[in-house]
Amino acid sequence: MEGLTPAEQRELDQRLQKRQVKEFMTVFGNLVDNCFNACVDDFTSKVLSGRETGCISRCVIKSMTTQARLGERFAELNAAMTAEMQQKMSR
Amino acid sequence: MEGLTPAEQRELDQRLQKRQVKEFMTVFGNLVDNCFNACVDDFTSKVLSGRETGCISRCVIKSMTTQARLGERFAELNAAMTAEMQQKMSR
Amino acid sequence: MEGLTPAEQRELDQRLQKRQVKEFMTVFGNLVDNCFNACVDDFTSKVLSGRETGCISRCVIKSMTTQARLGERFAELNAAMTAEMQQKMSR
Amino acid sequence: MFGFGRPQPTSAEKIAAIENELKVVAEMHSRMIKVCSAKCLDKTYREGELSKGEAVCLDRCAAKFFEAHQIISDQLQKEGAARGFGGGM
Amino acid sequence: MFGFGRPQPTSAEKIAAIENELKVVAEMHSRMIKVCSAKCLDKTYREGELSKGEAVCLDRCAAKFFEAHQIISDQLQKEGAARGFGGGM
Amino acid sequence: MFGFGRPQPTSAEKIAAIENELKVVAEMHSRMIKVCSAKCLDKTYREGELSKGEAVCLDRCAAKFFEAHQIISDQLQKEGAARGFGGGM
Repeated sequence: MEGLTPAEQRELDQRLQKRQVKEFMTVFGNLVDNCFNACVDDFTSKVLSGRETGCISRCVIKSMTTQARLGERFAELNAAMTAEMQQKMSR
Repeated sequence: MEGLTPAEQRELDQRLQKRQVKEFMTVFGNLVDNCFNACVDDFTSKVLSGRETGCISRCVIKSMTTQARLGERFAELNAAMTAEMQQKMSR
Repeated sequence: MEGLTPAEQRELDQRLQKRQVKEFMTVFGNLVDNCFNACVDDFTSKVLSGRETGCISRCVIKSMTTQARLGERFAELNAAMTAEMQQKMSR
Repeated sequence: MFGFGRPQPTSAEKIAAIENELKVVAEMHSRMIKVCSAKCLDKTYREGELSKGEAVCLDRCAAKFFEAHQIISDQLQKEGAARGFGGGM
Repeated sequence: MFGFGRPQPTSAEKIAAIENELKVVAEMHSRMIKVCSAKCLDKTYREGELSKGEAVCLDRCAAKFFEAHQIISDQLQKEGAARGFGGGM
Repeated sequence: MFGFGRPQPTSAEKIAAIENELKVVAEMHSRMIKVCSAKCLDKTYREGELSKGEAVCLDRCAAKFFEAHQIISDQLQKEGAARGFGGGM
């Protein structure tokens, strides 16, 4: 993982930024799909009802909290695994 | 967003064409999955039955009509939203 | 489709390798999702139970056998279709 | 849809920004097709033509999906600014 | 699978065309795995080996999926030419 | 996650390798969000906050998903070496 020149590092950073935008768009898209699917089932009107917008808003909050929580867990688990792998490799 | 040079415009057009091909392939793939899933459930034969091909054919027609209809709606909604955003920005 | 220069062939090979890595990652990701979804439903513990790891392991084996089998079928069907298309085109 | 507000964009950045914008739109479109087809279409496919009911349902679903997309986008921008959404990625 | 019929393709275009062709095939393969696994496999995973019934089901599902893929592809080319499919994107 | 073991990597290869590594991680993360949300969240959304039960379920699901990911990865490397997994693609 180490030993990148500054130019390589810059190239990598650019790609990672692109990846993050893409990643964010996927997460956002899944969130829209999920919350719409869970909250909207009435097609007698073409405007979201108060009940539907309320449900969507709560769904978004819950999804964000979920993502933040799973992000923390993931980081912890990943750090633990990486440490373990480096230990194995250095033997 | 405006103010592209001809060279930039050409580059953009090429990318958009690529995107369209990709988009088409996704839509096509989803269509195959959907229509196969909805229409084929009998695996006592390895050839599609008349009932199955009929169902698939109707499913394709309906999916295409659906896509055309949603494409129109989407374009209308998008145009309305863009106009609204430009109004907000020009204030 | 034939008639690539060696440089073109090399470029193509590189892209195909990239594609294969990507493809493998998708297949692997789907496998994890499927086997986890099918085998893990108890969240009273944060460690996989023996029953769960057993189920996951059998799921992985079955999925691999399935993929190998479908890979063979796919290759056969694809070869048959390509031969048929080439026959049509050469007419 | 997402304003980035860069100072002086290069050629590549301008093209990427437009491409991205269009990608967001295209993805939203294909998600709408997926979601609204699932919500509105009779899956038996006994008929090849859309029924009146299905057609109306699709129109309303499209409008609601668009609205939902916008309110979620707005909400994320507000909450994201406050909470730092996406920091875990 | 999709003939484009360009007059004199450049290097980049030739490579892109082949790549695309292979992508279509690879995607179809991975979709087949997904769809046929869902249709044919017993999801309890009490056994790690494919049963005879599952194996036969997979073979037939593969053949039917391939056939469906082809007839849909043909139908889209015909109807697409007539109706301008995909124009909304 | 997947060791390739090239002799002397070029710049592009080094960057691609790191990018790939991070892509695997990012994809795993987003899959975890999808799977564990489906397993643990009450889909009625009568509450916007996570309940205690949901939160604990998410934590355990994350740990189990991670563990599953690792044992599957290990198993595939072993069996893949023996059987030539992925050769059909």
